[in-house]
Amino acid sequence: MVRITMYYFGLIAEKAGVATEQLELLQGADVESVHQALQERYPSLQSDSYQVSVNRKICTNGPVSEGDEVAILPPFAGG
Amino acid sequence: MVRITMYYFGLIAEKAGVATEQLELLQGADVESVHQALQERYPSLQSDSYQVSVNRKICTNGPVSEGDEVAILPPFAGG
Amino acid sequence: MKKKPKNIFVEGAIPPEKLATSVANHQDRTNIGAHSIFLGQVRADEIDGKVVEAIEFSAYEEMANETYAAIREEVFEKFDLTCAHVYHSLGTIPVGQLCFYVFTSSQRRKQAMAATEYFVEEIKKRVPIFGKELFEGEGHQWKVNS
Amino acid sequence: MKKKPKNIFVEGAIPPEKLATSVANHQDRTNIGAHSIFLGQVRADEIDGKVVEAIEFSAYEEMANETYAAIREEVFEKFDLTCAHVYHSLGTIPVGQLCFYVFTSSQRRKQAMAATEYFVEEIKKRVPIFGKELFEGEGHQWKVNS
Repeated sequence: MVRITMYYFGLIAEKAGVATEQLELLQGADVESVHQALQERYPSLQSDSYQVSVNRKICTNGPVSEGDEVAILPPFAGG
Repeated sequence: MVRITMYYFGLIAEKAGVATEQLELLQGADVESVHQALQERYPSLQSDSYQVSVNRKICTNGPVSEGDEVAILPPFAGG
Repeated sequence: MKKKPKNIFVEGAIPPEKLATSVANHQDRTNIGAHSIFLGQVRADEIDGKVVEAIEFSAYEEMANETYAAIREEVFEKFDLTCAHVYHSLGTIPVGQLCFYVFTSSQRRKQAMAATEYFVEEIKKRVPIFGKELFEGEGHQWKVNS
Repeated sequence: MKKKPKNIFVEGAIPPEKLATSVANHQDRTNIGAHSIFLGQVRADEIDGKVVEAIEFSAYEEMANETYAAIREEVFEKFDLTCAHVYHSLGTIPVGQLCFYVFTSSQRRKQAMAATEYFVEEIKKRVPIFGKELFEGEGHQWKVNS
């Protein structure tokens, strides 16, 4: 198993009802597995647009490893 | 005769030694006559670049009439 | 060892006096010829008949500061700047108050103006800051940068 | 009847506190989302081994204000601004002090930034302001905008 720490922000945190949680993914997990786990856990996120960051870098694909800091980021609104 | 009021600024005023003066030009005077009168009166201006304004508008040619406010403007340095 | 990135976040609105202080602090740098400043102010937008009365800003602070550090490096590579200061508010900022402050200084005006614009655009695009628009009365909507 | 144009000139340097006041004065305008500010600061340029210690500004004031009024009209035609304020110093301004201040406000950031840039460039190009660079010790040179 691959244990990662998830962080949710803005609309995503509001819908998830938590700001952070631990998730366990199967060995060989990647960004796509994060998407799948997320949609399964929070079906209401299906219609929302968000980006995924792994260890504070936006990632559209690639592996996710034990201990990674994974964040689900709704559209940015700074400025 | 056409009597105009001349205004000098910056380097031009410094070289002319006055800020303003009355000039009398011949009937039919134009911006070119202003240049000529100026160069004759202040030969040291020959090497300087300047613009001429007539009644507060930059003019490269055109007539100059009785009572006009004519200014000799060295390069701008605002900002 | 990686050095800790600057923290661009401040709690609450940016007071107008901050501008006077920033400028005054740069008057002994006599190689500066130009300052360029951008300020974001919370707007009372009307959305479907409801009026925004404040924005509640939050951020993924660690990633935001790291991303800002990268943008800052790009700016100093691209533009000939003397210095640059950037602040963004967190928490609830009422309409009319300042939430974003970019201040750049340079020998030359074009460099400062272009650098400020680059900061503003890249920060809005790349830095994970989130805004909850709070409506008068009740209700809210999540802000999305255009 | 033509209305008298605004006077952009102030005697002496522009104090940094002016910025705080300008911004504070616009916080009740809740349709504003962005302010863009440009400041010109007198630089201690070195020219042929001599160092500038101040610039003495003078202007053809009537023409300058009329030309500024025309530029201002162009700006309000070209950009969607809420308001704009411009000041330029006259008299002797020591290095490190502010001599030029452009402040624009808009709903949208790009409009404010573009308007400030237009003001700065057009004022430098078209407004008859003259600057005598005074060197430390003695001597001077007439400044020419680049």
